[in-house]
Amino acid sequence: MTNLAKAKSYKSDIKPIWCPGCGDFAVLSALTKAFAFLDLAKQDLAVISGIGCSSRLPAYFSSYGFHGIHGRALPIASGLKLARPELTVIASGGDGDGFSIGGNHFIHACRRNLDMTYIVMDNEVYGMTKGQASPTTQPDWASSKLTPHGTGVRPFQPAAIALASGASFIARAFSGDPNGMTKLIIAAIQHPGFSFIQVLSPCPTFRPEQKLWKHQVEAFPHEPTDDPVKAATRLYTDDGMSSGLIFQSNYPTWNKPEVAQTSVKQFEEEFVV
Amino acid sequence: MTNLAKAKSYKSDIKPIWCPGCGDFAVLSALTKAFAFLDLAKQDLAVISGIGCSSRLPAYFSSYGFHGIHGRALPIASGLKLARPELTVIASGGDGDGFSIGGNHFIHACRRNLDMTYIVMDNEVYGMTKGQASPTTQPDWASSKLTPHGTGVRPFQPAAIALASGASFIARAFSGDPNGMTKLIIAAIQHPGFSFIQVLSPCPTFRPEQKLWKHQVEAFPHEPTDDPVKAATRLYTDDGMSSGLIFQSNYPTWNKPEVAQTSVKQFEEEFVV
Amino acid sequence: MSTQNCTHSIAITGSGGSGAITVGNMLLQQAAKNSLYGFMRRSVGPQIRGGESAALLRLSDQPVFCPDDRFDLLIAFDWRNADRFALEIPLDSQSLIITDPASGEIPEVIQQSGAKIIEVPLKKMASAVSGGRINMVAVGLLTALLKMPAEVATDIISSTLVKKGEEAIKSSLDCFETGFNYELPGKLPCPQLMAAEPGIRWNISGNEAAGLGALQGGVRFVAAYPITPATEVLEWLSPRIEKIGGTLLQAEDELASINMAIGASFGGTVSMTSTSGPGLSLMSEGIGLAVASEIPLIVVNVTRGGPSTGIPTKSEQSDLNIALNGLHGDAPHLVLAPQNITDCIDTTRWAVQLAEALQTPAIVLTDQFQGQSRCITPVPESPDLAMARKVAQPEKDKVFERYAITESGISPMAIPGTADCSYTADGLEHKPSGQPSSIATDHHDQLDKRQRKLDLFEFGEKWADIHGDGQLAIITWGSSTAAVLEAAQRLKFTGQTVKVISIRLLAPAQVDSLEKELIGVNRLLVVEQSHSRQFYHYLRAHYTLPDKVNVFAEPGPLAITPGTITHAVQLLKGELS
Amino acid sequence: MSTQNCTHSIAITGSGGSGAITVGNMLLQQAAKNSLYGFMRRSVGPQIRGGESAALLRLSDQPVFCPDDRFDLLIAFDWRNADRFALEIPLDSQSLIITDPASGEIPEVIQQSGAKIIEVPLKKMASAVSGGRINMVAVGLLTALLKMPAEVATDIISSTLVKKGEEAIKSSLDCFETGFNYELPGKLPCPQLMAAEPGIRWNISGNEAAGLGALQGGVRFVAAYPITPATEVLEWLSPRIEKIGGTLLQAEDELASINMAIGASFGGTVSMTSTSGPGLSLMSEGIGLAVASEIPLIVVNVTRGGPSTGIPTKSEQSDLNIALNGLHGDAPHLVLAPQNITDCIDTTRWAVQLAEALQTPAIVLTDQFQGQSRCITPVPESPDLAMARKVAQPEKDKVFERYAITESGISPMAIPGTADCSYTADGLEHKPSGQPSSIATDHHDQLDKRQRKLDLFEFGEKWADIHGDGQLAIITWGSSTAAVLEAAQRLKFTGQTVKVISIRLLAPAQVDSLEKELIGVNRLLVVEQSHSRQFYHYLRAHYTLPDKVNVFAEPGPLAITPGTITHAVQLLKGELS
Ligand SMILES: Cc1ncc(C[n+]2csc(CCOP(=O)(O)OP(=O)(O)O)c2C)c(N)n1
Ligand SMILES: Cc1ncc(C[n+]2csc(CCOP(=O)(O)OP(=O)(O)O)c2C)c(N)n1
Ligand code: SF4
Ligand code: SF4
Ligand SMILES: [Mg+2]
Ligand SMILES: [Mg+2]
Repeated sequence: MTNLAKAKSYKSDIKPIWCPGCGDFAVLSALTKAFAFLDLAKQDLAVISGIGCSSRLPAYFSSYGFHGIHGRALPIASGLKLARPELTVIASGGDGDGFSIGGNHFIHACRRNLDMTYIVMDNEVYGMTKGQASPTTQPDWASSKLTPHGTGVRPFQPAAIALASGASFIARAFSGDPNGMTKLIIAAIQHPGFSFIQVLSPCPTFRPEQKLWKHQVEAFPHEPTDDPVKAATRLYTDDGMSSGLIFQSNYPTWNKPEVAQTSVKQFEEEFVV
Repeated sequence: MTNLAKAKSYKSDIKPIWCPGCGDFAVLSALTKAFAFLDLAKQDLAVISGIGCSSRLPAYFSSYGFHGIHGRALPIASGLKLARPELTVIASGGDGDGFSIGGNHFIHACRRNLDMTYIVMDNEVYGMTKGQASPTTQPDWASSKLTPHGTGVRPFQPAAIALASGASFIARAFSGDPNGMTKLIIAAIQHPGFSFIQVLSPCPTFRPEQKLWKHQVEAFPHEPTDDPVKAATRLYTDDGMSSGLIFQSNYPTWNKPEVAQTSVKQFEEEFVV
Repeated sequence: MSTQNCTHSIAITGSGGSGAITVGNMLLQQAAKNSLYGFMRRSVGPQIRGGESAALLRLSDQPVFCPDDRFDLLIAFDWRNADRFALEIPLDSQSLIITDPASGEIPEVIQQSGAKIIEVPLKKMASAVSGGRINMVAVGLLTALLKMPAEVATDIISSTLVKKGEEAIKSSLDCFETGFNYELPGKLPCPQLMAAEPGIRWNISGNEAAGLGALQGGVRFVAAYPITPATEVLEWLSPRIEKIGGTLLQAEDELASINMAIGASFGGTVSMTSTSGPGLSLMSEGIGLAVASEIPLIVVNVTRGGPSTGIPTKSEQSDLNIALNGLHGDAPHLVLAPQNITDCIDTTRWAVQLAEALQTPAIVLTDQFQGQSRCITPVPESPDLAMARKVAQPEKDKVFERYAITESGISPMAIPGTADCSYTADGLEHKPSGQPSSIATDHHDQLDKRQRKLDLFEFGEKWADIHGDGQLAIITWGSSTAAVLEAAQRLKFTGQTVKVISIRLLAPAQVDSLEKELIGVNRLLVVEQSHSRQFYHYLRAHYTLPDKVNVFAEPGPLAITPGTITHAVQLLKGELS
Repeated sequence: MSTQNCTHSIAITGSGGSGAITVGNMLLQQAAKNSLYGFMRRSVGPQIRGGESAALLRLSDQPVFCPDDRFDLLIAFDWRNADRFALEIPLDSQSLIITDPASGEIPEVIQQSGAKIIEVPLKKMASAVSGGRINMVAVGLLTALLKMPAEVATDIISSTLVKKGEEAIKSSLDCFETGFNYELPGKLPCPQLMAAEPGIRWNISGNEAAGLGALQGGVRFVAAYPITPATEVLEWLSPRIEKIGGTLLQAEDELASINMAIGASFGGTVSMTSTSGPGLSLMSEGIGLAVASEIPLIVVNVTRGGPSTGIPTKSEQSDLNIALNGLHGDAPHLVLAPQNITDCIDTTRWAVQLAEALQTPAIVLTDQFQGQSRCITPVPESPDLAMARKVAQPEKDKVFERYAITESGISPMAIPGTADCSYTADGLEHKPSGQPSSIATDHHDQLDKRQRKLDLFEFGEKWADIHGDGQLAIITWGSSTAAVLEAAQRLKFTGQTVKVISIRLLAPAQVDSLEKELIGVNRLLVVEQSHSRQFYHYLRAHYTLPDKVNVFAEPGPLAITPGTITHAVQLLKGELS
């Protein structure tokens, strides 16, 4: 089996509902390539998401998946990983799902550092509900009726928040650079701990101007660092349009404590007066 | 009226339920002093909170107040401020309320930059529910039955998160230094935009070791900055035990757009075919 | 409505970009201009863009608020994913299908209907015009088929396309003409619609109507989070509320939006939020806080198919349970339901007034079927005046007690800025002053008071709409009402009388009023759009019903139509005789 | 239980740090060791620490699960905030009050009772012992008063204080002796308790019991967020579950905890969470997802006073509405309620088994009254075996369909790691494969299936507990059951028979089973602890009840006592005759 054929074997036969040109197609395909490269067994792989265009992702794989509720991809994925540490767990979704309604789980998942990968397809818009501003939308974007003068609010900085929250692997990918993205996904899955990848994934339908991203995104001019101060400095001076691995560190991951095992019967004895 | 008598006039006659020695007493009194200094009219002042020991605060003032639900102090305060911009709005609560269940509102309130003040009484524990770990608890604190081996998770960094979220005023106060705290509160209320003060406020009941804080807390060795890179650098190298104003910047606050006014009748006309 | 409706039901389908919806909208406008009425639903596939969509239109000489049981005409621009529509467009041997042979074979599910097929070379006709589009050809065809004047149609085309420029208008008009002049080998299986009384008509959707009712009621603060099918309520409100001094804010989530509305209302500003099932679930805790702290606000819930994420684009009446009983603790509040698109104005306005008067949250239960459909209606009656919030002022020698025990159950509510009335609102149980208390007597006093204010309030006649009379009554609520009323009208036409009771005020239950209406009724048919018979169980829980009760409960996503109800009634009558 | 209970009710009160609760706990243990039974509630003031607290104890020669109507004895270490307790400790002229004249005057509310006052110089007696504490003097006094052997008491003191060191034990024993030998000028107004059948006794709280039942049922994953009065469920589980291979995680909030439980259960691990009203509200959306995606899990809800934050430390049965009807859409699920402290074990275990068998969430409705009280009981019967989840394996030549339409309504559920059975779980409506669908037939098929699996399941005898017989029946649920059963026993003693039906399985409603039990019943008394008669409305909604139904519905925070129920029955009987 060539690698490409193998990658394809991770796809289900459900046709994506995505619009032509949607950046999410590239994410789907990069993930299958990464799975193929890592030679993951389908049945030991689970892709979890919330709700949104991007969150439709799981059904397009032939692995296990969970298309959950809006904003809760990370708790569902965390529960699964805690219960079944041997599985490869990928959480996924959109910028609205992950940073707006799901923002709290994002910061706490970064802290908790379970060994899983979180991929946010960031199109700076709510695609599924037909084009409202998301936390990453520029303040002057006025094309949504809900924010006719723009949001007036400075955008959410996913990588900087992840860093401040204590994430141990922070990267930015671009769906216009599928090979780069595949490499980052491989590294993320291999990283022991919580790996966060913000994927710049254009929404040609509600943000046609994002077609220009292919001229704007450039590789991060730095090597990845494990120094949060350095990473912060870079992130606070970055325009949010550079891709690559930003930060990687060997923070301890959350682990089940090692304790001597007993039985429920033993606990019953404790009630005897 | 002496300043102290005036400060006292902001207190209600309800006796706090707090334990003797609780750090929150000092916060209550520093707030009244700040109100007196700023000569705020009681009726134009509203103190909003969530649920927790610290969140009992509002009823202890003679101003308006709202003791809401767990984690939602900021949305309630934001709604009030949006509807009644002329009021002075103080949101308040604990580290559990603000950083655990309320974490999402915290990061979005920082971004939104409404002109209000948020005071978190951080005792690194859930006091009200009798002593569980909070996001700011050290990973090796093992005195809660819910985390008998400690949380194993690196603590939430309130100031760093606030900075990454785009807060425009970030300070850390200590309830063992009531004068310093009063000054910071005055500056926070005066600051046009969202002002965040993390108050190190010991819980002698569930964290008796915090009695040592008075020997540990020191003034920040730097002048406040308006440069996020500088602030980040300092925060990532700080031990979380220094007090003072860390960051202040003149980010734009969320404002009602100026638009020509009309009447509901006009909107009805739009439906005419 | 005393005579049988004369209506035409027309479905226009096509895959994304084919402009089927535009055709529907233009016909709807023509109806209005030609002194007719109309109703239009949209049905879309799961694709965000480029998927199939259908305009499901019904034109009539009387106001209509629901689809018919069948379609007279289907005009299909292509047959892609037609199976996804088939159930929504019932055709029979009387129906016509207009299709272009160039779009391939007609799918089996459609052919089965036995409808008469008329082949029209739509593509060819359109491509004969430079920049021509088949949907404009269709407008022409349909205008002619419906015997509506060409001038009205061309005016509408020109004004609709004004932003697209001269050239687009020109080619559209040319297409229109081609269609209009095409000799169709067939005609509609029903008489021509005769213009009804002339006069100004509105073209409005239920979501817009709910927005308008809210503003009429006095709403000046909205915080909300987008969700299908409620987003249009917000989209309508957002650019408008700021023009009357109000604010709409897109919040980070529903927890934020409900609590922001609470904060704003605490501040004295009439407040609302709007959402659908999943969002309503997230708001439960906040709504409970509003009950306990006695903060007025309204939640417009545009119900979609459930449970969970369910079917976001389709309708159902299955959020009744959560609206009535979804709060923890004993938490009396208001639940209201508009009965059709225009009633979304009145019921929402009334909900605001009640919430304000009673200092408690009101949930307005509308749904996708009402919310996202449009209708042509006469100009609605002028609204009542907005009921102003009773705001407390300090009284001499009296300490202000926010939660004072009063006879009416309504306590004085002061708003920030009022001197000598300051208080702390609380969701913890409290004394009359607001101070937290866990003492039994305080708890009982406040529970009694919060219940009493709802029990004693005079809600007047609007609690339900009652139509007709008879020993057989149909009881229903919300958007099912339109089909029930039309069924009753049809039955009347065949000499059978039924009484229709449609409840607008679902909570608090108006026990005496309903039981009075049930005097003389010996058979009851309950009609609702849910699987688990939520309305029926609600009725049983609160009212004494006649001995014989039948239930017509169908979940979404298909609309309830008049014929299914007349059929259910016939069955009952058969059983009776 | 065939004879009238012989019980002693004793209240021990004092402000923070006085050790009143310790006294209660020690007496409870003595009861167990002396072959008696007992029940103890705690009541605490709003202060976090240093506030007043009371141990409300009842000792008996039979298992007891509720307080009596009155107290035989109040021993008060001081009178601070006594008014906050007054309503919880009903005294009468038969009662004794033991107090130290040094703690000041007895408050008016207490004196009013007419109870006999015995002054004992508690402080003086304690201070005569180096390091002496009055609560240990009280243990001595009470042990003597109750005629319980000193050796048992001193053993308990020694073992309880073992961590405090030799000196503490010594001074406590000295205090005990002083108290034990004190000549009290009065005795208890009831006969001495005679030891019941000897045997091993358990000392357990309802929250511990629920934790134990969960583990017995197979729970191996818990995610939760602390909340009064549910936290002890988690505190009991946390250090234990890890010792049997499981995990408990304190989540960032309730939204996270319910969804983590869903994720873990999807992974094949039996999962639960525990919360109280405000948390349950926040979990609604997640529970709905579990319904739609057919994920088993249990939610142990320890109800407290509502609405909103309400009265966190006190009990109520007012989360019934939200548990039954708090989900949006048509969302059939399980609701169960334990009937007393030990039944928390069995009902929780059964809930786990049912949830697993039926692939749906089960809400276990317990409350503060059960959860935070302790009782002395015989060793509960050995549990059924944990029902194992039916996990699907690939079948030859068959494509795995997670949501296949089956006759039983139960679809095959595979868990990750199983080859050739992979699927995507979905809260969107779906086809049997799991693929999202908005087509009517798919929606109806899945709605039918999710309902059918509950309708067809054989729940067996445990759906309710039925006691006695008679034309008058009392129907109740959950923690109200104990008082009702004791009332029935008292009535029987006076020759009056009533039938008691206590429903354990609240949803799905067991219509046939209940209606069968109601044959021959012509008068029904509904007993529940809520203000808005939630249980009564639920019964009306789902069951055909006798014509004459009376309702005894009282909100918290005061416990429902047997006497209030016998009184209600007397009133009914009076009316009847
Ligand atoms: C609780 C809840 N609130 C709101 C929604 C409606 N909703 C569905 S997807 C979505 C936003 C999607 O945006 P994003 O996560 O950025 O994904 P995208 O569609 O852009 O890929 C919203 C608001 C919902 N399904 N559930
Ligand atoms: C929705 C909800 N979940 C949980 C609780 C229980 N609860 C009350 S206060 C609290 C934590 C308080 O901790 P913190 O905010 O740090 O305040 P502190 O008591 O330490 O001042 C919790 C978990 C609640 N009231 N509501
Ligand atoms: S709307 Fe945007 S995000 Fe959604 S599928 Fe289309 S292009 Fe992709
Ligand atoms: S428990 Fe801790 S935080 Fe709460 S009042 Fe006591 S000292 Fe303060
Ligand atoms: Mg997006
Ligand atoms: Mg705290």
